[in-house]
Amino acid sequence: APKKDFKLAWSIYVGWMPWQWAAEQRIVKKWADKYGISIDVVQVNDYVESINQYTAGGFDAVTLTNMDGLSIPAAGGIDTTALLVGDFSNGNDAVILKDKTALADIKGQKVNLVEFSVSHYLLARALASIGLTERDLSVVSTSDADMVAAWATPEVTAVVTWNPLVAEIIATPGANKVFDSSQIPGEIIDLTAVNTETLKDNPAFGKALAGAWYETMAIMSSDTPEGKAAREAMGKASGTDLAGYEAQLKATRMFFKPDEAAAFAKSPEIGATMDHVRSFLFDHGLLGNGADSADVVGIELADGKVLGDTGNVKFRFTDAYMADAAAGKL
Amino acid sequence: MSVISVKDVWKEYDDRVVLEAISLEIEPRAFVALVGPSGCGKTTFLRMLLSEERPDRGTIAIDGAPLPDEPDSGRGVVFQRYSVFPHLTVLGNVVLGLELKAAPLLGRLFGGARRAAETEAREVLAAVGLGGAEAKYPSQLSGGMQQRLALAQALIAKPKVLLLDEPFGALDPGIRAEIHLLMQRLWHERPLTVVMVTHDMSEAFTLATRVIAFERRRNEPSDGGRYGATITRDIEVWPRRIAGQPRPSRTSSLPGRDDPAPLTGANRDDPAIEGATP
Amino acid sequence: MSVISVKDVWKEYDDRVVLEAISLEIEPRAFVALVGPSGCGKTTFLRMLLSEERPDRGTIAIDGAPLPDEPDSGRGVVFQRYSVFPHLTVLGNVVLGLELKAAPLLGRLFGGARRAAETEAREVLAAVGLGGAEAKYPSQLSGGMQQRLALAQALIAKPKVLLLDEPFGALDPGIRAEIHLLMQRLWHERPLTVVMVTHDMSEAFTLATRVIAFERRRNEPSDGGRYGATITRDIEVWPRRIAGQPRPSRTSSLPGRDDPAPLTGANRDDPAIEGATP
Amino acid sequence: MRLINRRPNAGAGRILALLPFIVVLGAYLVGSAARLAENPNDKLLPSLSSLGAALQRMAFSTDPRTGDILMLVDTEASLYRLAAALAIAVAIGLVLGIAIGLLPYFRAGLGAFVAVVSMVPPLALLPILFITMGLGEASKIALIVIGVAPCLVRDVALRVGDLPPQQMIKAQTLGASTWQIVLRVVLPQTLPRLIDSLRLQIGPAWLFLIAAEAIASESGLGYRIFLVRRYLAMDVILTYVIWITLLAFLMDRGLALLQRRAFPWFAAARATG
Amino acid sequence: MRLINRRPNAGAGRILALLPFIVVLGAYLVGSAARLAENPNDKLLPSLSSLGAALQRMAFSTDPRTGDILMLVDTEASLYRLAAALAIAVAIGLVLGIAIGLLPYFRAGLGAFVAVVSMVPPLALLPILFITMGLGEASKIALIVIGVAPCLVRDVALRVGDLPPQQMIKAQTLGASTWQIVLRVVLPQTLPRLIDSLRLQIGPAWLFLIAAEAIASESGLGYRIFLVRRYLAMDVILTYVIWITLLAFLMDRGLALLQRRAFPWFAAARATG
Ligand SMILES: Nc1ncnc2c1ncn2[C@@H]1O[C@H](COP(=O)(O)OP(=O)(O)OP(=O)(O)O)[C@@H](O)[C@H]1O
Ligand SMILES: Nc1ncnc2c1ncn2[C@@H]1O[C@H](COP(=O)(O)OP(=O)(O)OP(=O)(O)O)[C@@H](O)[C@H]1O
Ligand SMILES: [Mg+2]
Ligand SMILES: [Mg+2]
Repeated sequence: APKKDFKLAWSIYVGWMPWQWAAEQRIVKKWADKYGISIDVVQVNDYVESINQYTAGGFDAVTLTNMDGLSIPAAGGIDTTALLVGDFSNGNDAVILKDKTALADIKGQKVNLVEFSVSHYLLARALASIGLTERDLSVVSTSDADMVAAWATPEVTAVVTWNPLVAEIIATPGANKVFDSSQIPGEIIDLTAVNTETLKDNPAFGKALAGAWYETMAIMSSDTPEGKAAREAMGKASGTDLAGYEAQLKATRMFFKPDEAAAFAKSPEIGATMDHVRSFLFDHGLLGNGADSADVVGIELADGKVLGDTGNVKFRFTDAYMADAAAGKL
Repeated sequence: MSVISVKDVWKEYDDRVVLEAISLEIEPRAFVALVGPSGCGKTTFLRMLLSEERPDRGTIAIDGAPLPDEPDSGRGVVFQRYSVFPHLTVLGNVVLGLELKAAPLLGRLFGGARRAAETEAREVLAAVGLGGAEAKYPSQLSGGMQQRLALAQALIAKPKVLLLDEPFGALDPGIRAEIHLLMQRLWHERPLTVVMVTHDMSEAFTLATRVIAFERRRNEPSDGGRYGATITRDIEVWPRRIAGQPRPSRTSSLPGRDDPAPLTGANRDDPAIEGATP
Repeated sequence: MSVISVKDVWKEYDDRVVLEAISLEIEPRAFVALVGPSGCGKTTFLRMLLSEERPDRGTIAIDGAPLPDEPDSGRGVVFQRYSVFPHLTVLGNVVLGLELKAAPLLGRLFGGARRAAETEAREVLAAVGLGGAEAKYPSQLSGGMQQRLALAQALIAKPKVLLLDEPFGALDPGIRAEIHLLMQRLWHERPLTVVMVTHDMSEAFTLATRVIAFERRRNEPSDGGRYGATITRDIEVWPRRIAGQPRPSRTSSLPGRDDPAPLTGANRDDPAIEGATP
Repeated sequence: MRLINRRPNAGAGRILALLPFIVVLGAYLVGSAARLAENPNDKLLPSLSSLGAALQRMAFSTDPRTGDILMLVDTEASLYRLAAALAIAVAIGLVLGIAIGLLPYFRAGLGAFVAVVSMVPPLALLPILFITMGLGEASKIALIVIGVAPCLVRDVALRVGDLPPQQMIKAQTLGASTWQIVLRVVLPQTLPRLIDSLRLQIGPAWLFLIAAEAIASESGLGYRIFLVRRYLAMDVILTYVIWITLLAFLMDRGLALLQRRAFPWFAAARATG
Repeated sequence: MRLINRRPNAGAGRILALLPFIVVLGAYLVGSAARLAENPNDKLLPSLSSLGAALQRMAFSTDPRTGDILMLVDTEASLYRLAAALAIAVAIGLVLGIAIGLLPYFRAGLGAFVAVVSMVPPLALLPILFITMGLGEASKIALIVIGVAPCLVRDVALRVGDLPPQQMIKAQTLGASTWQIVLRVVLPQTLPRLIDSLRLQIGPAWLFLIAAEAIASESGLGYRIFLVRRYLAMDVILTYVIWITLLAFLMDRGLALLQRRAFPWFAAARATG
């Protein structure tokens, strides 16, 4: 139904920090005003909680990864559209071993990671790349907030995690990155997703978000004092400093330009990635308990093709808003 | 016309008969002392007079009307302990009775009404010898003073019947002698019918117009609790005491009987309130 | 040679003198009753005899030697309440004294040693009239039985001195009469010097060989607590009582004085233990 | 009659006791039905049948991945941690509590310290705990112990201090040493009181257990709840919450029963103060 | 002399009280020095000077990004939540506790329910709470209320039930209605006892606050701790932990003082039972 007031939930992660900065700088408000709506940008510390809240209907939009978008809201019956493709992880997620240098050494170890998260997915992909499976090791679920402390204990010898934790862990002696997301480029995608129905009824919401996002992108990517100040502020807000934040940005393939983002969203690789993702989710029982195959939840790609059940499309990619931004039509 | 009439009252707890066939007429302004061994049901009987318990059989009537369902301000009570409210001052404890009556919603009086109530309360306090202690809390009073306060508190509600359950049982003998005098004076001065439970025979005979003994006549273990206590003696105290006609000579000579009164100093009732004039 | 000799003892609390210049010689096997108004320092004096408190001035000696620093098994004690251990059975309470002496490490006896201790304990229990109640817990006993138990417990440690702080103050008069008889018998039978605090003059004169009164002679508020209580009377009871030479006629006639004994049933001390033979 | 004097009879009492449970259940069912009508895939308030299915899946069938009955494995892991932690906390509570409550030197030395320590938020100390004790069982047990023991120590100390001083005097006149007083007078009277304190700490203990398991674990009731939160599997979460509540309730009742059985003298002694 | 009879004098008592604090501080310094000698960048046990620097940074300089003093902002946010939650919990505790403790009908109806509810692990309910109440202040406050109120209700009910029945009879013989008994007899005697219960709940309240702030918040002491935990910034965490401990300790003392001041009759009444 058409409405005026919208809420976006975001959580602290390198690729989503711009939302907070945009809200603080009143860029979001500027664009919302332009479309005669209001957008409330809400920080949620706990990433999973932000998605749960979105799924339960507390928010109209949320920042999440492609994988969690499929497993939580989409599998929960909330039709979700990936409005903006912000970036993909290009080294931000990594498999790290203590005192070992080869990925194959992971065999037989206990691996600490946030279970069922993109780290878990990364591990599965890493294992697949050398012909191992999860049966060759054991997974210990560990909260991301405590991953660094966990690494400092002697019995933890292998972790899979994301930045800034990767940077903290790599900085300790004996830590070796043996696999990272740059080896599966484009598979861990950070999105700003919107409830499909809300978006259909209120395209202005999507437009305002896209406009605010790309204005922010332009500023933060610029090599001006203003850009540097923006990055510094984002770093501070995420609990680190400019250098730390820029190091994280290096491992992130940010789509600062809307045309790049639109092109990526339309690319056929997305289809391949989502196929990997849904079979991972299905294998781990994350597509719902009644699921008898990975096809239960339909995924519509930007070109209109559908993976899985066409009668139950709940997760959609689109390049429409990014293309509009690129064309200056917002 | 009799104020309290008890007719063939039985009381059981858990199939054990505690009281059996109690019948009793108590005249207006009588002072009845109830004695008997521990556990024979004296307190239980008093609780029935208070409507805290209901007889299993028989009836109790006051002024011809059956007892109300629950305690009310027609029957005042003083227990051995816990009769006064620890969170209220001496004055507050007594004023409370007036406040509850006058302010159904807040239970509190303000301004002139409160001052009037306080004046009335001070009079009662003075009558029980607690003038000067109005601002203290009960815990600052000696045991004897606490029981005086409990009396004052009960009296301000102007009950027709005053029920006392070993009110002076926890007091030192000397203090007990003093409060006996007070109790007699109050009974003479106010239109009260008093029923007092006590363990102490001398207390019973010092104060009462009539001493009633409860006792379990059959007490073999093989009975299995089928028999309760009943009235075994009903003694009119002689020479007869008549409410409103105090005979100073006899009453004041009695306390000496079991009290070390000659040994006690002036203030012994009251180490906590030195300086106040009781 | 005197068993307890108290010389010019003073005691202050917070700059308030409680006891002042107490001097006293107590002969062996005396039975001293300490009376006096509430708060005059009777308990304080007893606590000093027990080494629980130390005099501020003066000395206390037993058999010529200064008092030990802390309570020991030479001096037994019975308080008004809390004298027995609620978590031990009657037998356990009495055996405890033997166990503590014989088993420094575990405080427990096993096997034959325990059986021997139990036999000894049963004898003492029988002596105080608690035969048959060995397996009960104190909370299942009446107040009078609890104090008998406290006596038994104190006696099994074979103290030379027995200190009693209002041991029977919380008991019903009838029960008190019975326990008075017991107390006298124990004093006659065992080599005990007894110091008993009491409020009850008749109790003092019923039991003691000597009655000592503490009193504060100067008690004006203006004193500001500069004067404490001291010995104001020291009465040799007449006819003289001599330990080990009971005179049945006098002792058994006394309890009637303030007790409603004629009214009490056989088992009144003990509603909880019906069927047991005390 | 005044409300204060009105008593429901036994039958009415039983119905009244059930009433709030029925109301809560009813409210849940209505809410669930409403949400499911809107979105049949809604996960937030699953229907009773989904709850039943979750129970069936978790408690009565083996997990295809591990071959275990998950709820059984989780329950075992959690109860083991809880039992170990409570045992340690009880030992600490008894030793320190009796020392502080009974011995003036210990009271002077440790009283204030324990009061301050009991105010430290244990969750915030987790990193230190992990690094010193590792990620394994030890740190989880330690978190519970740290969360629960200071309260037990304080409680035991208070209750030991409340024992009538007459008892200590009496014991000394029977010739008892300090050690014998601890062993024969204080300890046995402290144990039933400790059970009271322990009952109060069951709630917090579960809390710390869940918090610890949420952070690093491979099994356990808290682990499972936080794991399935990742896909909003409220059917499993609610099943587990009810199960935990039941377990906690049974532990509470069990301790109450133990107290009554093992210390028959205590109820009466407590009543008479 | 037996240990039980030995008392430190005032001076020794004060030294003894300080001793454990000094020992803990010493142990920390030794551990910290050892770790820093091995790895000067070690973050786990920062030196005193880094702690001082963290304090300076958080408490005495403004954050360049927001222009706020972070520790002040965090403290305000947390204390506001805590105060609001405790106020609500106290209100619930009083109303339900008095009703259950005093009125047989309420006891029959709610006694068992409250006993069961107090066993529900609130942390496990967090997801439901956030979803039903949103992510704002409401859900954080609600978590604390849910965690704390059942205990308060139970406690208040117990303590109301412990009031001598003679008082209720006495009040009735003075003509009091149930409402007047609540107002003039029960409530004023319950308030000081409520403070006792509340003091026991301060620890759990902080726990729930920290847990709630960790999940969804933009300021608050718990929020900051979880934010910097990702970087293992123990200097900030320890500073905050000490600060929280101090705040909790002050709240505890403050309540004790309030009890003594506002209810002068209570200490004596409690002592005499
Ligand atoms: N509410 C009750 N439920 C069960 N039994 C009760 C109850 N109240 C009293 N009794 C029993 O009834 C008997 C009489 O008790 P009551 O308190 O009336 O005796 P009493 O004569 O007042 O004794 P005391 O002199 O010790 O006060 C006792 O055996 C007691 O155990
Ligand atoms: N530990 C203490 N600290 C301060 N004052 C005390 C202490 N013990 C007793 N007192 C005071 O010393 C005085 C004497 O007390 P004590 O208990 O010895 O009196 P008592 O004669 O035994 O009185 P009662 O007959 O009431 O038992 C009282 O005024 C009491 O308040
Ligand atoms: Mg009675
Ligand atoms: Mg005394």
